Amino acid sequence: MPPAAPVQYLPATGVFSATWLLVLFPLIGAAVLLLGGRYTNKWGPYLGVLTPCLSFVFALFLWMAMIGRSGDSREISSTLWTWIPVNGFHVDVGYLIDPLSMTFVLLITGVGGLIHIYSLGYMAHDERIRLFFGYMNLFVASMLILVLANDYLVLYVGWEGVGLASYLLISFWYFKPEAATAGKKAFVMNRVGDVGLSLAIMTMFWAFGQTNFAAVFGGIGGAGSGVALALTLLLLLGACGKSGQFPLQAWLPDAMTGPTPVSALIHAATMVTAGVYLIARSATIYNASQDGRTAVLLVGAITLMIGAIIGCAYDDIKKVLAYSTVSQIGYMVLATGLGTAGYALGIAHLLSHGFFKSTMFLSAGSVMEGMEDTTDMRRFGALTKAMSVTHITFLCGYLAIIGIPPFSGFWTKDAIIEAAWDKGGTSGTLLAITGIVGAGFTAFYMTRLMSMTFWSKSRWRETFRPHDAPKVMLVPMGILAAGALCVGGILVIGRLLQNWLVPSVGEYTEGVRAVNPWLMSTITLIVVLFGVAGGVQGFVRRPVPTTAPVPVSPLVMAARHDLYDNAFNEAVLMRPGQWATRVLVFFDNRGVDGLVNGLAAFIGGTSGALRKLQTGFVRSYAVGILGGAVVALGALLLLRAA
Amino acid sequence: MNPANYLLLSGVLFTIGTVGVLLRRNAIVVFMSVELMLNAVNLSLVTFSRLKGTLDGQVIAFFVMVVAAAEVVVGLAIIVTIFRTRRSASVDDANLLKY
Amino acid sequence: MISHLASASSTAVAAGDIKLPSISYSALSPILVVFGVACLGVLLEGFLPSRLRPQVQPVVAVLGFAAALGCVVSLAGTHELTAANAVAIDGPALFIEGTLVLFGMVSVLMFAERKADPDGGALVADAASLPGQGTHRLAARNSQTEAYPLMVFAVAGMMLFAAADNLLVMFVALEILSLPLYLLSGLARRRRLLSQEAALKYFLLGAFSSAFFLYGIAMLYGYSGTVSLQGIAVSSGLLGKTDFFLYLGLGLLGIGLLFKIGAVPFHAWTPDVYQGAPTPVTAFMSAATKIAAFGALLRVLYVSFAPTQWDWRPVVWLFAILTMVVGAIVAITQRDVKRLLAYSTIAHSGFILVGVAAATQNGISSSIFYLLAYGFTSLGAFAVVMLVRSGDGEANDLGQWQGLARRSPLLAGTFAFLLFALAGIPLTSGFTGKFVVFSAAIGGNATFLVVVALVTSAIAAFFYVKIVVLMFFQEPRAEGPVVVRGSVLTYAAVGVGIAVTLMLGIYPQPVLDLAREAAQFGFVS
Amino acid sequence: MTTVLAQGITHTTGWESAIFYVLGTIAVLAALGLVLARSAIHCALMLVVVQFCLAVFYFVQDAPFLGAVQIIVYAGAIMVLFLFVIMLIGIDSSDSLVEVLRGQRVAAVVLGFGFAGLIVFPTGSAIAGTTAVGLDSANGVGNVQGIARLLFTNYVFAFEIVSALLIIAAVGAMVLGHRERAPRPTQRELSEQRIAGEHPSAWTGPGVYADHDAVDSPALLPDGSPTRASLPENMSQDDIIDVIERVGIEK
Repeated sequence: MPPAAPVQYLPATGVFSATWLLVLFPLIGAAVLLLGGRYTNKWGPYLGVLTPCLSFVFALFLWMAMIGRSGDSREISSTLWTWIPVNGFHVDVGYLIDPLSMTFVLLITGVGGLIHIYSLGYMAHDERIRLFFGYMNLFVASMLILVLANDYLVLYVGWEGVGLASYLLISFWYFKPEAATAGKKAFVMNRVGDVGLSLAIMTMFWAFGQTNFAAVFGGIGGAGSGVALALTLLLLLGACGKSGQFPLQAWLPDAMTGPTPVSALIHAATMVTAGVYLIARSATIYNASQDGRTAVLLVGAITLMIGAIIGCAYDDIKKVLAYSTVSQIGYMVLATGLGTAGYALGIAHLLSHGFFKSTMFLSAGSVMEGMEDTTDMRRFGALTKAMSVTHITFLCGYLAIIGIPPFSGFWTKDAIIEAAWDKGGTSGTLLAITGIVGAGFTAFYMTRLMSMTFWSKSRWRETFRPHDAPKVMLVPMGILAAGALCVGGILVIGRLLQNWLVPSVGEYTEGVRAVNPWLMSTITLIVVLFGVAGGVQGFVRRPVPTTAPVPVSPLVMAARHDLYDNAFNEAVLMRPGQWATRVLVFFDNRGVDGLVNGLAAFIGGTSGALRKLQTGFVRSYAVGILGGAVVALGALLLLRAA
Repeated sequence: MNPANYLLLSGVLFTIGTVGVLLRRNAIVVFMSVELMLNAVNLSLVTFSRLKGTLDGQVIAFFVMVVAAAEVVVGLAIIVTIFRTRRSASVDDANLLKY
Repeated sequence: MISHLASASSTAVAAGDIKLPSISYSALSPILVVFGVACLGVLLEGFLPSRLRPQVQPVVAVLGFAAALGCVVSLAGTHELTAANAVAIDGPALFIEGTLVLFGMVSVLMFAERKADPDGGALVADAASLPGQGTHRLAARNSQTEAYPLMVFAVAGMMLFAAADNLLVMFVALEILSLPLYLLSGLARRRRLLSQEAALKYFLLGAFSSAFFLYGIAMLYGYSGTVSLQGIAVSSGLLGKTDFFLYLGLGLLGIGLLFKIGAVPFHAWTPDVYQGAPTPVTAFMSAATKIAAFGALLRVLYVSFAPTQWDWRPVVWLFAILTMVVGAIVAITQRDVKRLLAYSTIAHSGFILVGVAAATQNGISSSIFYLLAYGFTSLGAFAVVMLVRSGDGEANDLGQWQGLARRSPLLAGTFAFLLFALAGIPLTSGFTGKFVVFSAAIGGNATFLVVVALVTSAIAAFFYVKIVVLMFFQEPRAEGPVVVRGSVLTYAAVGVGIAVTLMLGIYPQPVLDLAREAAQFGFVS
Repeated sequence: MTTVLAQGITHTTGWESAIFYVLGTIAVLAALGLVLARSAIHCALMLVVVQFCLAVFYFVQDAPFLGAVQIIVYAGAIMVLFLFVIMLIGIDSSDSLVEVLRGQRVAAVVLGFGFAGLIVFPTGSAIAGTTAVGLDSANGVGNVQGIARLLFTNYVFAFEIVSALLIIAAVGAMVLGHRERAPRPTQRELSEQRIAGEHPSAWTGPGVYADHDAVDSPALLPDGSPTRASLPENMSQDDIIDVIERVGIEK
């Protein structure tokens, strides 16, 4: 690996010198709404919607301006003020706006703006709607800080900010006990990731004396491979925490107890993809460490399988979507692990995922609103007519995620699978197969979801009066659904996005063994169709029981009754599937949860035990002092002797 | 005899003082144990003064006595106050604050 | 060598008049002003009618602190030893003196709060009377105004403690700062038994630890023949057979200092005393005692023991790790908000010890910056605690804080912000402080310590956030707390805490520059 | 001058050695007595013994001024203050022999030996063959003059600020000791308060019905046992249970 050339960013001129306005709008919104108290109750929500939209309009201006520049002058950076000057080293608060961050800014403000509008309808009856918009604005501002930062430490500020906002929003309905628990779990797991990121920053400081992108990327070539590996692993740990990747994925499904717009914006479209952003942003570091990339590949592949398999097991519509998110982010992470061949593909899938998953979440929210906040799919069914618009938008998202040509998922997911295959060697083959099998599972659980919700027979209570949501919700859903259908194709055909991102993540490289893309796509498509068939067979043709069959998971139940009749299939396909699902669900619920809870219990227990040492007796305290004295003197005398 | 042997005696007295603080329950006796520790320190200071041939040690010991006098006034006042409300001077009885 | 010189100087007294050493009163002016104000306060106690004292005493104290601050500012850049090398007026000393004076001002505001408690003030009216006796009721609306001069004396002692260049002066200063604190701890208006118990515990353990400190002085005198910090530094360069006394002295001296800092395992008094003492006093202790004690620790370690730093650094490591871990972990299961903040200060002491362990100039500047930042946050947090009350006195049980945001969102938000600062979330002074301290430690090759510190910060963040959740995401209890309307004084204290915390989080450069300039020439030597 | 420095003391005189061993033994025994004696008075007396022994050592070690101060101030004034307080709070208060804190004694003894080991043994080896410079030259013009000279030169600042400590001590003692006297109510006022106050009936006299006039204190039957019938009917069940546990009424 030749040492990277010193990284230079252009100074900000013209409209770019006002980039900070992007952050300022939602920040003002958050400040006014959170500090203004009940005086803002009346007009507060409208202000909350206005600010991300303003940012979006401004972002469009910036985008135009950036397109107007030549390819090599699109990386613009500027310093606002010096934040921490210390020890001959200083952290500047500044921003970097380049094609990568521009892309994210458009996604965050665009999708974010639509979801804000949707929330006006969804949260209309909540008496704390002002607070909700305050938190949402806080989130948008923090997320923009995260993607616009030109320094890892400033990025960390945004990173913590989105974590805080996410936490506040998960627990928004704090009176539900599961909301409080979910918030706690999200917090604990995110802290693990945060420790990773903060250690990475400390490592950068130690190795380069600086933490801004230019210095780190410029210095990484000269630093040893050990530093690069450490950085890649620590950054990956941070990404795992934020993006719900193995082994820190368990918080994301629980986070669905928050309001649905939150699930759509934060836990599907934007925040959880921050991990992918982090890896893509640190492309220079990952390029310097083969082992680091391998770790990323491994995490991505494991996560995409885990997410897809567990997605088959849940009956809660939002949890299925959540595991689907985990799985889809696994695809993105896998793509970034492929190095220069994959960064742009990962981002492309991220964008199309942002559209189709938020479409599906918003549609799910619409379904829930019609069904008195029920999330159990076993209580749905036959909603096609009652919710015709919602059905159509959901269908768009469905077609996009399972990858039916010519919709988004087909282009972006297949591109990742092909790139994995192109990596070559056994590992490339295995990764591609993982991706294809994952696609099959995706098709199965999404078909299952659609069947149980819309296509099967009605199982809802008589009191329910399903109806489509009001227009203020339907319009954003429609716009996003349209995006979900076509954004993937637009981005990937003609390598539009790949060329656009060249300044940020480097030149796109071809893999070693090209395979006819149509062959690959056909194989994938066949597997996907198998999955769809399985879903249709299990959940449209057969009546769906209103309670989950025990003790096996629905996938196994379906498989046992319908899919595989003969013993061979049972032995070869079903048993392992059954086993895998059971084990994974078990580990997800008990294992990782258990680990987190165990850790918390361990610390709590230690705390309880240490606390007992504080007996309240002066004489016990004196024992502590004398004991400490003996230790201190003993240690000093030992060191003297040494 | 080595003139520095006083230091050994001082160390022993200091240690006995610390053990007294750990063992006694009557706040006044605990405080007297602390005074014993201060006395031991003074013995060290005077001895070092002689070993070094400078009077600084004696001056410091003098200051220790002055400071100890002030400390005794405050300490006994606190002990008397707490005795008046609790009717007990046992340090073990004062353990409402814990954990 | 030095001992011979010293002995020569003191043996050459056979003839001639005694010449007073030159004392630079201008360099000492901040300390002397504060001492003077304390004496003035005592006189006012004697001559003012009791009706006027509660109004006059705080004004006098604040004006005195302001005057002292003016002296500190005018002394900026001074770098000298004065009064026969008894006091060193240098960058760190002036920085700490200035900070202490500011802490003193904010604390006086809290001392003077008389509206929060219906009976008037957090301090008892008559410490000597027993609850239930007639006098108690009669004097209920007054408060013990002697607290002001005592507190000003404590500030003076602290200023001197951090500037003392001679172990004897340091010891006297230690007592000057400790005795008033022992007394003040016992003056809470409510829960008299707890308050008196706090005073007793603080006093007994404080006396115990200062005996160790004193024994350390004796040993260092025995090693080097002098108690001046430079003298010890010079002789510790030439280690000989009796260097045993040097190490023993360092260890024993350290015990006394670590006790004041609240480092584990010398910390046990902290939670009890912080809980029992009147809240303004607790706030004052948590901010001011800490910076004074760290100032003295830094001075002793960096001036006298610079030559032996490779021997003491591992020991500081050990205590830093113990302090961080125990402070953070035990805090998790606390149920009393003052106790919880006490454990939080213990954990913070550990973080500052990380900076001390750096043993570089950046170690000085980052530690004093952290102390300043932490002090204001802590003062603000305790000021909030003063305002949340239930029927009789402060509602300190965390259960009573449940759902506070429903009753008083602004106060809950304020407290949440301060807690985030304590947790070290970015854009607060807590983050900046941790960052500079940890980077100094990395610069001083203490990377492992920084890793431990990061992990413990992650654990510690948990209980801060737990309180935030408690306040924001839980329903208030029926018998929940009442947020009282305090006087403008307490609001001012909270406001100052918030403002400084935010300012140092977003734009810390001026103060960081100040700390760096203060530490630039290090300590006088 | 140089000869003084070169000389030094390697061995003490026989007299001094004898004094050291005899009084040293007594001092250690008295110190142990301080730790072990049950009565606080005995402890104080033991401490006085230690202080007298130390005073003698000061005299022997060329510190006559300190020796005198030790006896006058320490063994005199300070210890009298201690004794005074012991008398004030009850001379009969003696520690019980039972240790309530588990492991406290073991910990104290083990740590005590550990601490002593860390101090005494290395000191012993560090001082082997030490030469004392001696104070003959320093005390040349007299011990008191020598100390005074140091006090007013090198230590003048410490000397000045110690005054603050004395002020603090005085103020502190006053804060904790001084009580604002309320005017005592006259007998007439007391009786009016008792009879014509807001109470529906006269207050019970002391020792008649209950040992307390709180509502949850049951009255006493003629045989001295408390009766539940005297408790107000509207007390909650929990409170009644509390009272029962506290005073032991049956049923």
